[in-house]
Amino acid sequence: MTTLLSFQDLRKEYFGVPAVRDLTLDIRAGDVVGVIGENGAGKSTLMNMVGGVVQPTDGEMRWQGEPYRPRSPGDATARGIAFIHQELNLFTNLTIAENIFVDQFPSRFGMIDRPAMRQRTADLLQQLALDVSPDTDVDSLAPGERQLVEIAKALHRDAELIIFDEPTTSLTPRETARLFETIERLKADGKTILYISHILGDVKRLSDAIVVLRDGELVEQGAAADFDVPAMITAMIGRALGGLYPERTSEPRDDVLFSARGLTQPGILEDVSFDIRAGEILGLFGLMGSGRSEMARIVFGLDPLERGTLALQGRPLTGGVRQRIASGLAFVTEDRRAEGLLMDAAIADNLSLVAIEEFGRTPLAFLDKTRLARRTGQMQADMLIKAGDIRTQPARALSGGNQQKVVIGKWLMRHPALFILDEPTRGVDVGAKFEIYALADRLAAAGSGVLFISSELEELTGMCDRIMVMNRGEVMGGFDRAAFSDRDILAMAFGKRVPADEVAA
Amino acid sequence: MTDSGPRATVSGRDEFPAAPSVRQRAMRLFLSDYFVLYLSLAYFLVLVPFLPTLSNPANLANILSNMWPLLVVAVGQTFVLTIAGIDLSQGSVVGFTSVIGAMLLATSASPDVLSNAPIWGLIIDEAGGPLANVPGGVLVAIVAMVAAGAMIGAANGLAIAHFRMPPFMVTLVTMIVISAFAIFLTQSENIRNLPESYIQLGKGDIVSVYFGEQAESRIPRRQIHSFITYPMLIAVSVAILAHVLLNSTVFGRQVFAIGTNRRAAEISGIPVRRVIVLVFTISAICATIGALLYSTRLEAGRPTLGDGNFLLDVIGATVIGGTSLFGGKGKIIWTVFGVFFFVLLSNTLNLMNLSSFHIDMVKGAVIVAAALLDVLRTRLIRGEAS
Amino acid sequence: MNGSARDRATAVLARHGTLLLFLLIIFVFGTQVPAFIGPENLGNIIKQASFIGIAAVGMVFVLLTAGIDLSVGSVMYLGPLIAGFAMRDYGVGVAGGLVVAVAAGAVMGSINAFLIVVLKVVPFIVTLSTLFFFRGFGAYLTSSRQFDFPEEIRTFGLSSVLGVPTPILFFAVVALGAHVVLSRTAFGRQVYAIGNDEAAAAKAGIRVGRVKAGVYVTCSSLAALAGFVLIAQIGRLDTGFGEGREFDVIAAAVLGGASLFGGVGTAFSAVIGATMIQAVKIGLVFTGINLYLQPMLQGLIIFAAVFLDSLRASRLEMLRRRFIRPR
Amino acid sequence: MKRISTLIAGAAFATAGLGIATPASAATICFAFQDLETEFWVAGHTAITRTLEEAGHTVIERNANEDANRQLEQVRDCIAQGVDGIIIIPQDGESAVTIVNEAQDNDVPIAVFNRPPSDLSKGIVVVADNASIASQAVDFLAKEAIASRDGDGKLTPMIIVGDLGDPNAVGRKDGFYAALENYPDDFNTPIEVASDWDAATALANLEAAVTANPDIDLLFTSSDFLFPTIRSVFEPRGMWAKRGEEGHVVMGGLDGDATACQLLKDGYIDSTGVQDLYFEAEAALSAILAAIEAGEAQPNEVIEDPGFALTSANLAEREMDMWGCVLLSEGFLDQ
Repeated sequence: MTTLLSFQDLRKEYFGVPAVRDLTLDIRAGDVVGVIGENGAGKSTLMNMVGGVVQPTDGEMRWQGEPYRPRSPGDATARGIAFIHQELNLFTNLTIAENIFVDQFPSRFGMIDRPAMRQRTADLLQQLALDVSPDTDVDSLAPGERQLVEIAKALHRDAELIIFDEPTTSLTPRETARLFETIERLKADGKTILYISHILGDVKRLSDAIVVLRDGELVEQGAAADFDVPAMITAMIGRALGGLYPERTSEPRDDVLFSARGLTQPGILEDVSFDIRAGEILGLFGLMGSGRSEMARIVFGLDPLERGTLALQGRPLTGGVRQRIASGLAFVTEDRRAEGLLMDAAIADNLSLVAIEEFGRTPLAFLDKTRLARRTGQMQADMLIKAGDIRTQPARALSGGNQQKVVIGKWLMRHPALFILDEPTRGVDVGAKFEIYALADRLAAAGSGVLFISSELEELTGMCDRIMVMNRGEVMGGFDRAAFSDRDILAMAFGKRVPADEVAA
Repeated sequence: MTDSGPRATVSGRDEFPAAPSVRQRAMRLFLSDYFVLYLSLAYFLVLVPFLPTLSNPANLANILSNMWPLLVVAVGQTFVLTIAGIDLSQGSVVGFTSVIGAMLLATSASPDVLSNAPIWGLIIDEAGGPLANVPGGVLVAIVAMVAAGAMIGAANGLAIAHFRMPPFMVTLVTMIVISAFAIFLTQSENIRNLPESYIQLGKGDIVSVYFGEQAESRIPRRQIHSFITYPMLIAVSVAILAHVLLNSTVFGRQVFAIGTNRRAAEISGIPVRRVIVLVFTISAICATIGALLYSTRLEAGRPTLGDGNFLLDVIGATVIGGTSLFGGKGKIIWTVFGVFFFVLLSNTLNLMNLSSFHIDMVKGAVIVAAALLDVLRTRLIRGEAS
Repeated sequence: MNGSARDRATAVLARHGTLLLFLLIIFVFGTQVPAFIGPENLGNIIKQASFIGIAAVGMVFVLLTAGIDLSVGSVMYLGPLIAGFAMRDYGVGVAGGLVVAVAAGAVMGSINAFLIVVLKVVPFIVTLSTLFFFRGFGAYLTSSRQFDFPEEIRTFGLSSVLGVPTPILFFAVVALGAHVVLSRTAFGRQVYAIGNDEAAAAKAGIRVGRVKAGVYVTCSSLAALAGFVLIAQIGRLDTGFGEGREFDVIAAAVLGGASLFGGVGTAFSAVIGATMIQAVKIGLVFTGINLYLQPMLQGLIIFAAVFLDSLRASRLEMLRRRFIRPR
Repeated sequence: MKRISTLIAGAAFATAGLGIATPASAATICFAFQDLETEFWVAGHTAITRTLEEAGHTVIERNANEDANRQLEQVRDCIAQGVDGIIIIPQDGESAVTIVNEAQDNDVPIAVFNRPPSDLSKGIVVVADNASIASQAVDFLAKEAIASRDGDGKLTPMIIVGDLGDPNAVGRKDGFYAALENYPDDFNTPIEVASDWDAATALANLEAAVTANPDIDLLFTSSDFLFPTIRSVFEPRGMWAKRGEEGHVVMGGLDGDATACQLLKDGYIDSTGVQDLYFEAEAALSAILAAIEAGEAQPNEVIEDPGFALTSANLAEREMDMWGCVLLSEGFLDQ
C-alpha cells in the first residue's frame, strides 16, 4: 500500500512552548489509524496542522508524495482532507443540504441550484442510511444524525482522508454502532481514516494501526492487533495504571437519603420512583432519549413537574433551583461549556460561584476576599486542579478534565447531600477520568448520595452500587452490583421490562 | 473578573531599572488598565502647545465639571453592559426625573407657561410646587426623583428578566414612552425657579481657587476657579460606591457571572432575575442622579434633557473605556477614563475653533482611532496570555 | 388530554402573535375611523413604511451576522445629498442620481466594512463614529443648509407605475430581491451561517470577511436608497434628515422577528416590522388623539408586540423540546 | 468642496453685510448657536459671523446641536478662553437665563439673540415672540378663509406642529390657537399633525391626516421648511393651487424663508410670520460691541422685534424686510 500522508520532523510551538515535537510518521492509504494520547499530548495540534487550522513551526508534511502546506481549512478541503471536529461545525439555522454545500453552493444564474443540491444530498444521506429529508433544519436533528451530516459533508467533497476527533462523545450506543458501520463502509471504499478517541475499546476495535502520542512526541505505533487496552493506557500515560476504575472504599448506608415517588410529566416522564441511600452511587443508564437527563433536570427544578414528590433527607424538595441547592442538591450538567462553567471567567470565580453568598459580610454583602481566596485555593488543592494562578487564569484555558473538576469543586464548596452527575467524564482523558471516579467514591464514602448518569455502561458497572435503567421516560428496572450484566442492562435499555420492585426497594 | 491589571503596571512605571527596555515599558503602558487614561493624557499633552487655553485653570475646571454628570449616568450603563444588556432609556429617565424634581420644588411658576400642563393646579401653581419652601423639601424631592427613576428601571428589569424580552427593545420602548410622558406632563415647557439650595447641588463650590493678584479688593469672578464642587462630590461618591459594589460584593460577582454565562449562573443558583432587575434599577437611579446634576446646573426641570445624542455619548464613553457590549467585562475605573476621554474630546474640539461643520467629522475619526488602538491592545493582550 | 384544544389555540396565538396583533390594530383603528381601512390609506401605510422599510431590509442583513449599523440615519442623509450634487452640478438625471445615491451608500458601507472586517473594530463603535462622520461631512458639503433637488426628482418620486406608487415599487423590489438573495444565493445562506456561528463558518471555509463586508455594503446602499426614495417625494433635503432614524430602522427589523444576536430573521421581518409601526402611527393620526399621547400609545403597542414575540419564543422552545413518549 | 460652501455663503450675503461701527480695537466674540438645521438659523448665523469678521473681529463659533447642556458647556469653554463678549442663540428661554448668569458672573458681556430668556432683566436681549408672530400670520389666514368660504358651514383648520420637545414649536402652536379663538363661530376644532421637525415624519402624517380629513380649509405649518413636503402631499390631490384657482387651500407658515417668499409671490401660500432677522442681528451686534467698547461687563437691555406677517396683501411694501425675500432676490434658490 502507498503512503497517503507523511510527517517529517513536524514541530509546532505556541509562544515557544512545543506542542508537537519533531514528529515523523507515515499514514498508509486505506488504513483506519487510531490516534490516542492524554489531553495535551498533541493530538489536536497535529490534526489541526493536517486540517490547515494552524501552521507548523518547523518540519514538513507530504500529501500523496507532494509537499503539503495548507494555509487554511479551505486548502485542506481542496486536497481531499475532511476534519470532523468534536464540536460539530454545523449551522443549526440551515438545512442539511445547505450545511453540506455551505462553502460552495452549486449555482445557476447566480441562484443556488436547489434541485441539484437536494438530489446530491439525498444520495449522500442514503449512502449513510440517514432517512431524513435534505431540507430538514439541522436544529431538529439528534446529535448522532448531526454527526452523519458531517460525514456526508466529507463524502460530498470526495475526501480521501477523514479525521474524526472524539466522534462518539454525544452519541447513543445505537448511533455509535451506526457510526462504526459507516466507518467500516468508508474503509471498504478505500478511504483513509484518522480516528481520535479516549474510548480505547472503540479505537482498538476500529483501527488497523494505532499511534500513541505523549507530550507532543510519538511514543509508540503499531498494528492494532499488537495493542490491548492496558498497554494503550501504559503507553499514553507512561506508566501502568492500576486499573480503569478505583476500588470503592465504602458501602452504602441503610438510611434513605433521597426518594422520588411517581414523577410524571406528560411527554417526558411516567411514574418514576426510586431511592438513593446515603453513601450510595446509583447509576442511571439509558439510551439517548430515554429521559435520563430530562429527569435530572426535573429533580433539580429546572424543568416543570406535573405530579410526584421528591424528598431529600426526609424533607420534601420543592421550589426553584436556588431552594433546591439550599436543600442540598448539586447538579453537574452534561453540557459543561454552556451550563457548567463561566468559560471566560477566572477559575477562582467559577469555584466560588455556587457558594458566593456565604462569603458576603453584612451589611452590604461585602466579599470576604481573604476567606474566598483561601477556600478556593484549598479547593484547587483538594481537587488537584492543574492550573496556573486560579485568580487570573480563565476556565477556558483548562483541559476538559480539569474543567470538570472545577465544576464539581464549585458544588463541593456547599457540601451538598446529593450529587447528580450527568455524563461527568464526557470529553475527559483517561487520567482525569480516574480522578473523577475516585472523587465520586470519596463523596459516597463521606455519606453523600450520587446519581451517576452515563451512556458508557462500562463506567457505570465499574463504579456504581446499583444501576437503574430508563427507557422512554419510564424506569424499566434495576440491578444490584452483584447482578450487573452488560447484556441484561442493554436489553433493558432497549425496552425489555423487569419487575420494578428490584429498584425501588 | 479578578482585579489583576493595575499591580504590574503601576510599579513598572515608577522604577527606572536597567532591566525592562523602553519597548517593554511602552508595551506595559499600552497594555495596562489605565490605557485610556494614558491615551487621554497623551492627547492632552500633544494638543497643549497648539491650544494654550486647554491647560488654563478655568478650562480644566470646565472639563472636570462637564465630566461629573456624564460619569454618573455612564456608571449605571456600565452595570447594564456588564450583564450583556443595554439601557437606551437612561436619557428619558434624565428628562423625566428632572421634571419630577422641578415640579415639586419650584418656588413659583408662571401660568402663561404652564397653565396648559396637566400638572398645573394638581401639583404646581403660581405658588410653586408642594415642596417649595418646605424645610427638608429638597431631600424629599430627591427621594421622590430616585423612587420614580427606580420604578422605571425596575419595570425595565422585570420585563427583561421575567419575560425574557430583549433589553434593546424594552428600553427603546421605555425611552419613547417615558420621554413622551415627561413632555406631556409639562406640555413641552421647562420648569424654572428652583430653590437656591437645590441649585447648589449642581453648581455649588466647596473649595475654590484664586490665581490672581493677592491685593485686589474685589476678586473678579472669572479668576476664581471651582476646585471641589458638589457635583464632583456626588459623582465621585457614586463612582466609588459603584466600584465597591461591582468589585467587592457578592452582588458584583453575580453581575459578572450573569454577564459571562446566564445559563450557567442560573444553574449555579445565582438569583438571575433579581440581579437583572437590580442592575436595571441601578442604571435608572444613576440616570436620576445625572438628572439632578444636569437639571440643577441648567436651573430648570426639562423634559427634553437627555434627548438626542446624549445616549450615544453615554454608551460610547463606556465602551471606549473598555467595557464590553457582550457582557462579563466591565470596570467602573474604565468608565471614568472613558468619560474623561469623551469630555476632553468635546472640549478640545470646542477650543480648536473648528467650524461647526468639521466637529462631527473629527469626533467620528477620533472615536475610531481610539477604538483601533484598543483593538491592537486587545490583540497584544491575547497574544501574551495564550 | 382535554386541554389540547386550548393548547392548540395558545400555540396558534403564540406562533402568529405579532401578525394577529397587527390585524387587531388595523381592526380597532378601522372601527374607529372606517377610512383607515380604505384602499387609499392602506396604500399610504405601505408607501410611508417604505422609507424605514427599505433601510430595515438592509439592517436585517447586518443583524443576521450579529452586527449592528448605527450609521444608517446619516447614510440616509449623505447618500441622497451626493446624488443631489451629481444631479445639480453634473446633470446626471434622476436615474443617474439614484445610481449615485446607492453607489455613495456602497462607499460608506465599504468604509464601515473596512473598519469592521480589516481593522477589526467592533461594529457598534465603528458605526457610532461614522454616524458622526457622515453627517459632519454632509454638513460640511452644504454648510449646514438645506439642499434643493432639481424639480424632475419630484416627478419621479410622486409617479406611479400601473397605479402602484414608485416608493411601494422600490420597497417591493428591494424586499423581494433581498428575500431571493438571502434564501437563494450562496451569499445569503452564508450570512445565516455566520450569524449562527462565526468561528465555525471560518472553519468551514466560508470567506467570513468578504460576506461581512457585503452585509455592511448592502445595508448602507439600501439606507441611501431609502433616503433617496423619500427625498424624491419632497425634493428638498434638510440637514437634520434621517437623524435618530437608526433606532426606527433597528426597531422595525427586530419587531418583525430579526434577532440582535444573529442568525434569525428574513427580509420580510423588515417589511412586517416597518409596516406595523407605520400602521400604528397613521392610525393614531386618523383617530386624532392628542399629540402628546401619541408617542406613548405607539410605545405601548410596540411593547405589546415585543411581549407577544417573547411569549412566542418561549412557547416555541417548549414545542421544540423533544418529547420522548406520547403525551 | 470647500469652494462650494464658500461660494454659497458669499453669494447669499454679499449684500447682507450690516452697517456696524468698528470699535477701536478688534474684539474676540464667542457666537454660540443652538443649531443650524433650518435656513433661518443658517441665515442668522451667517449674517452675524460675516458682519463681525468684516469689521475685523475674531469670531469663535459653537454649535450646541440642540442640546442645552452642551451649550452651557460651550459657553463656559468660551469664557475660559477669555473672550470679550458672547452672543448666543439659546436652545430655549430657561437655559438662556442660566447661561446669561454664567457669563455675567464671569464679567463677560452677553447678548441673547432671537429666542427670549424667561428672565428679560439680564443681558442684552433681542426678543421676538413666536406666539405673537404666529398669531399675526394665522389671523390673516383666518380672514382669508372666511372671506373665500362658500356656504356657511364651519371651516376646518389644520396645523402642522413642530417637535413637542421644542418650546418654540409650542409657542407657534399657541399663537395659532390664539388667533383662531377670535373667530369662535367660524372654525371647527383644529386638526393637529405632528412633524417632529422632520420632513419624512411630516410627509407620512400629513398624508394620513389629509386622507382622513380631505376637506380642510386652512393649513398652518409651524415652520416654512415644510412647504415642499406639503406640496408633495397636496399636489396629487389637486390641493396645491394658486390663490383664486380651484382647489386653493388657504395656507401659511412661520420663519419667512426664501421658499416661502417665492411661494407667496407665486400665490400658492397666503402669509408667513417673519422675525426681522437683520434688525435683530444688527441690534444685538451694535449693543454688544458698544458694551465691550465701554468696558461694561454686565450690559442689560431689551430690544424688541415685533416681527410681522408677510401676506399676499402687504407683499409689495414689506417684501424686502423679510430675510427670505432678500435671499431670494440674491438668487438663493437658483443654484
